[in-house]
Amino acid sequence: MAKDINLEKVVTPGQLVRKRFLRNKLAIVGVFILLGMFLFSFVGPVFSPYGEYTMFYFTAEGEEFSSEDTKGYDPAGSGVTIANKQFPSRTHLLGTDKDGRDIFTRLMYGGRISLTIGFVVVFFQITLGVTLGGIAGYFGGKVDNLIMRLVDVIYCLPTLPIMLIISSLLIAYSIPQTQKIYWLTLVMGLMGWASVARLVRGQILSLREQEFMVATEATGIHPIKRIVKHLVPNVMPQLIVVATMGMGSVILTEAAYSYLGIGVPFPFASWGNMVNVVSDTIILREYIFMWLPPGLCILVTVLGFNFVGDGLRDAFDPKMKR
Amino acid sequence: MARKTAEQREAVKKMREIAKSNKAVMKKYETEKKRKNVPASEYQTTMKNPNNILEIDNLHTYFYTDMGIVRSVNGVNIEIPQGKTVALVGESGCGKSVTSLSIMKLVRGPSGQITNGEIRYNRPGGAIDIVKTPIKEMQTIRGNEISMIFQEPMTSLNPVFRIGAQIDEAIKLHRPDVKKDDVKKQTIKMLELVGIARAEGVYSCFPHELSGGMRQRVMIAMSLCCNPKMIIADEPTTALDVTIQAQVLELLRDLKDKIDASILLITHDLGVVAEMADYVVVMYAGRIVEQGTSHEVFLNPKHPYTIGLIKSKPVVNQVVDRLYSIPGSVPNPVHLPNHCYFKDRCDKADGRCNSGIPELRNIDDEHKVACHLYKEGNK
Amino acid sequence: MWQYIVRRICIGVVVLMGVSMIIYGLIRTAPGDYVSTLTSSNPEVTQEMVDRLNELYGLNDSIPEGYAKWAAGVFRGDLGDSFIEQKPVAEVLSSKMWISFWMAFPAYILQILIAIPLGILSATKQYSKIDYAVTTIALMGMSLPSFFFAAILQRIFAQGLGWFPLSGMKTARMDYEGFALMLDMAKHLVLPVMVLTVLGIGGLMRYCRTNMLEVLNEDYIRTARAKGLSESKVVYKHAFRNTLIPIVTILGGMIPGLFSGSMITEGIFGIDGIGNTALTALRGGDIPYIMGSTLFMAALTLVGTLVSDVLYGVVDPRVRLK
Amino acid sequence: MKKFAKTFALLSLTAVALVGCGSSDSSSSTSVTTSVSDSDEVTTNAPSGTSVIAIGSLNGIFSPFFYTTAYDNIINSSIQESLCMTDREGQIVPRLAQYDIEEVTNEAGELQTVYTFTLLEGLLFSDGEPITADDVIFSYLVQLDPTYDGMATLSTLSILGLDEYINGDATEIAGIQKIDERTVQVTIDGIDPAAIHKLSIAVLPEHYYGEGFVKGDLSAVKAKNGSPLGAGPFKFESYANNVVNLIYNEHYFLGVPKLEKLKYQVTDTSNLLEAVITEQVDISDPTASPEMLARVESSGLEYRLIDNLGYGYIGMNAERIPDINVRKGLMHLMNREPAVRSYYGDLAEVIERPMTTVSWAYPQDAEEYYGYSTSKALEYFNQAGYEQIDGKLVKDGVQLRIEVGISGGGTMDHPAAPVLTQMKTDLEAMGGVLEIFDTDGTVFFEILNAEEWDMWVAAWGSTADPDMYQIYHTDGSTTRYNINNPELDGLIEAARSTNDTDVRAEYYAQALEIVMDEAVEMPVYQRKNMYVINPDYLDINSLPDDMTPFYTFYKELNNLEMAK
Repeated sequence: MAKDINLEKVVTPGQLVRKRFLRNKLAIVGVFILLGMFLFSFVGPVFSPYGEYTMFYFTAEGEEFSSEDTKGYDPAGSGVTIANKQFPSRTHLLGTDKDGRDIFTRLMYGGRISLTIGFVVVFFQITLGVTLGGIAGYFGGKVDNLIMRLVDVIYCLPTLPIMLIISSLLIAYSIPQTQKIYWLTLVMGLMGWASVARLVRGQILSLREQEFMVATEATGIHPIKRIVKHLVPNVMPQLIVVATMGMGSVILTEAAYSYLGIGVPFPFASWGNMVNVVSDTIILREYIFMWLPPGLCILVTVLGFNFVGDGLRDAFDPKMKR
Repeated sequence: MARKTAEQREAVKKMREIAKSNKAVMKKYETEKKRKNVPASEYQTTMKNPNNILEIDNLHTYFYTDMGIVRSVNGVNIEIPQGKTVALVGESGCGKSVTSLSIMKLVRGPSGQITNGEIRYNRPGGAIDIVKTPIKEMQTIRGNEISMIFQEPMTSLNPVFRIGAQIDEAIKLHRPDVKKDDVKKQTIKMLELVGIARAEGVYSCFPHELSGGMRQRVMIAMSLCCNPKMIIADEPTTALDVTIQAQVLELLRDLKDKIDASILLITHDLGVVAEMADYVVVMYAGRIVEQGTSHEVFLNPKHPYTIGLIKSKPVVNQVVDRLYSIPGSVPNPVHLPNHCYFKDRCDKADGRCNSGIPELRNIDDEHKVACHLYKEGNK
Repeated sequence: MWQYIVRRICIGVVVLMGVSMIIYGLIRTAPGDYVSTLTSSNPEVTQEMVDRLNELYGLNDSIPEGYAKWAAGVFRGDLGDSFIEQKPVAEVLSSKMWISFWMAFPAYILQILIAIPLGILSATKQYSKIDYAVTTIALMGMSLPSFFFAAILQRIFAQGLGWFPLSGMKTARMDYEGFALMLDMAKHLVLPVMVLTVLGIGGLMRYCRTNMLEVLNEDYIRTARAKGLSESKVVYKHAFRNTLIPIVTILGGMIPGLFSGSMITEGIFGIDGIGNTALTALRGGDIPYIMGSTLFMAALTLVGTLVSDVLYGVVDPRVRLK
Repeated sequence: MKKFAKTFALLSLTAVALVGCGSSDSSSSTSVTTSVSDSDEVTTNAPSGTSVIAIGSLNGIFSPFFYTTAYDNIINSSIQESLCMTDREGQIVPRLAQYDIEEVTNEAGELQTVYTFTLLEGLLFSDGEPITADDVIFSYLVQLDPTYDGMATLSTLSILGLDEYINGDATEIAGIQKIDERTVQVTIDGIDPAAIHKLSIAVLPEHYYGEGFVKGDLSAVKAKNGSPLGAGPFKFESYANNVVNLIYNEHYFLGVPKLEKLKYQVTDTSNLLEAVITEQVDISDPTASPEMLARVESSGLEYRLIDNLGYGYIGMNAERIPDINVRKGLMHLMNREPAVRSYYGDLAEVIERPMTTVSWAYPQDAEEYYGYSTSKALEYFNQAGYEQIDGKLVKDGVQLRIEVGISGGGTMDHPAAPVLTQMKTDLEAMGGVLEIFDTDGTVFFEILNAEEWDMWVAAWGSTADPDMYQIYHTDGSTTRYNINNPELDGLIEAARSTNDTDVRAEYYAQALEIVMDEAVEMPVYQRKNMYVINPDYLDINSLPDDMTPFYTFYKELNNLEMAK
């Protein structure tokens, strides 16, 4: 009976959450999807023989060479063509795109950017939301009023128009294209913190009303400590769920931005700007390998985030006993 | 620190095992429940004593949780004679409520399952075993022949329906004899019966507009509206303040006489027991430790736990320094020891107490105790 | 109640001022104003003409000045004239918003009809195969970029099967009138409505499922069962009525949004609604229209939250608004 | 039918003449006559059928005065008729009016040009009212109004008395005179070969548009923007649900159109081809690519290819990249051939001089000026003082950094994409930086106008006249290259002051050499436009033969006919 340890004493709440989480099969599928995508996007490029925007040419004799390694051929030689829209082959696992770049490689780099954007945007949103929501809820009164009006304003700003305008501002100020992504994420973060702030503020307000808070103040313990102590377990689960699902939706948003031409800029890849070739009816019809893989990547990854988010919510909620 | 992680690793492993076995068990029971067209012969049975309205025989209700199997009800035998009140007493978490829910077959699946035993119900058309009765059949019994009053009046009424509608619903469902147009009249009659003064007004109220006591009265009216043969009252007064408590109990007793029903009264309040019950059953950690007529059990408590319970009840006009409380707490329901569950808290424990779990023994015609200190027939 | 609404409207006006200031400021700082769009591709245009046009369109005003003029107009009930369409903005908005509405409304109804039953189904069968299947399919709908899904629908149903028109609002060749015209326009709306529906189902279904699960754990559900009600009555009457409270609330809040159009979907299907026009305006620097339409969209968001809050008070007997 | 055939024959004869001996038109006075025969022959077939043409997004401003987009103007041209029009070669030929150009010297000894327009007899607007000289003058006055804010550039002409009219109190313009009911005379200072193009405006009915029109108030004219009326082959019915509905004009001066109804369906660019295949429209103009041609053929559709009036180029701002050697180095990094070949196939060709090959002034024998060569590029960079230090191309401690703007809509669907990709790769390999800013047209052009691109990728849409004053001349309004080369200025001015095509062609050839040598503009491609036609609906023979960019089926809408 040595094995008969008292589980209730040993098992942490975290483990319980995990237990409940693991019971949800979709959530597990989601975890594997995300793990796979992360490996693919962040580790994959290390093993890739091509660069993100390496372009391929054919000589008149059909020999292939690339923009980075001309193998002694002249890219301007007679009969040289760009090796674009090639069907999948051993050298190009998913073929090449309309500008003669390797789709498989770009898929990995694109995933890197799409996933990174997801994380960074959500990080901004949560940080801003928690800070401002916390301040509003804690201080109340005028500060609260001010911040909540700001939240209302942000909430009412139509996102796409703002992004279109800001994107042209970035161009006007000659923000280098490599940095554009960060600005993009910053703005997306700025546009998205309102709901997080509302959540945090609401929690703090309801905490303040609870009796134990009155008791705390009576005993002279600094209320901020108490708030933090009670806030974390109350809000954390919701924040984690919001964050997880948020990452999925950011990927979709980036895709929409790419479609409107304000996403990740040329020549860099993102799943969004790779998939928007579907608007070319010829490509849609004849070159399935050009749009289906990025489309699937988006679908599967966003689905993964949603599965995990759903699973987390069910796991965190103690009422979901079953 | 290292030890702890090793322990935790062990725990994780164990939880995985538990989850695996739970899954298999739960699946088995759930498929059993889902069976359709169960022939009546399967759940028909005969009563041991035809004067009993209900006989609970060796009932086991387990909860398959992540931490292991919680043996909430672990071999309980209770007989409820026709027209009598039986009180089920014990600390919280000892399995009283689960026993009552088992009678209604309302234990929340798939984790909660009745794993063994019989609950024989003396139905006018022939006795049945509730454990084997399909849910479909149970639906004609619930609220009709056996009804239940829950302990949380604040949350047990549906907030979006008016009071009247919620009672009407039960009447319409179980009493085809009441004409459609008379349902409302009947409901108002029931509301008046439970002592609600402006029954017409309450009829069209929403639950949140009523006080706790009123809501509990509504709950009682709802459970009585179909003239049940048996009422299960699960701590009907716990959530109420003292003056209301007395009223509600009074009401319950009057009503019982009026419609000649049996009551299974679940409570941890011994005062209530003394006032209401004909028989008392004392539960501890899922098992019965003492049972008998309320007279016997109160005047002549045998089990140290019962003695402790009685001692811990404040008595009017008696000066004590400090109210007695039983030391320690109920053992972990997952890891029940293989000796008397009460041993660790018992001030009379000795060497005999380690020798297995004590059986429930007759020490009198009307009095049973499960304790190593007592022998059969021995006072 | 009325007091509450009036107070909310007052706050709303303040919020709208904030929104319009931000947008006006951004628009005027961003490159791509109307006059330069108009003149840049025409080498014959002289600087004098450009100056004259700038003066005419109020682009020589400073930003605060320009905003003040605009705001003064709004308070007089005049949103100005659209540069591009050369018509009063209010007139353009009021005609296009119905187009957007008739595209969004069927989708809204379909979403309700599909998502709510699915949500209930998967809640009552939590963690079953049905639950997994329903959740996955519903979430897949919201895990695809809208333009991607739209392109695939066009490929299958318009190009491939030829069941529905590719885009547009009516069959130009035919001079349908009355009922035939309505039928023809309805046929053109099938694909866009499909896109909007599928995109929206996931969220609503999930919302419905979570709420249903929560309600199913309530005490009064046990009471209902103890009454002897059949399982379907318990679920569809007692549980569902309670689930409806939050659902009706958000559904009500969505109604104003039906007028705000969707930029991407409208563009793809050649539907001349609010979103599409707003996109054109943004691209063309049509300041009055951008201001008008963003103000309109922001106001719709505000009205949406107000409607949902008021509805909450109406639907849930426990809530009284103050 | 016969009526038209006669006119058409005459027109094409003229055109042939122009092609055959290009200089025959070079006399200072041109007079071409066309007459509408008064033949009593009635067209045998009543107008029938409805055809649908795809069109881009419309703003709904259907007025030749105030339209802002080319698409709106297509609608205008279906409803309105002009005094003159361009023929297949881009030369002005009579339409509603015969014209006569005369160079005169006034009392003060200044050179002036007098344009006389004489309306054909019996012309009617689509509402049956006659077209008179008053309508022509009214149409001029609207465009010359002090408050006029449309796109027409008529006011840039130095018409006599114009300044007094726009900036003073004059109630009429001295240089615009009504000679009789059908004749209008316009006098301008000096010689301007492009003036005739600007003067051949659409004639709008004063009785409809002019109601309430006074100098300085165009609101009454603008009020009619949504409900145009003119003398074109079709009458405006309505614009709703993204469809423009037109109906035949029984008074059309070239005979009653064959189609009863003509519709324009607004269609998204990406759907242009599929719209024809799915029979939503009968004609559309998708961006031509070899794959698209294949699909057109396999779908049993007809197509027509027409040279695009304009060309694609990569430009550089000599003020932002002041060192000509850097510019030349960059020129040598542009590998155009494979990019154009892979994007357009046979539907475009690489051009060697910055001018559309459609123009008569394009030097057909021009050869490649800057070939792709990384070594030559590096040589030029070195000459400019750039050295490779630590893998960076540096001069005075500053790395070579070029910002290139391109209006690929942010999605970089652009033939120059591979050129820029290769250039970026090469520059990075040398240690320089190429920042590519891909944005939509509005933003792109605004920044271009502010001259804030170092380098940019764009296309020039050309006018019929090859005049390059505004583009390359130091004082040009749209000179973004900042060449400031007096020799070039001289050549451009010289070419402007003569109407002799041969002489002008020679001047332009020399000018283009200078432009190339300045390394400010790399010509990239001359492409073809494609019209896809569904022959099941539209009689393919009813489209004009050998369409050119100057002369498409839009000029013969009245001839369009449904397939039998």
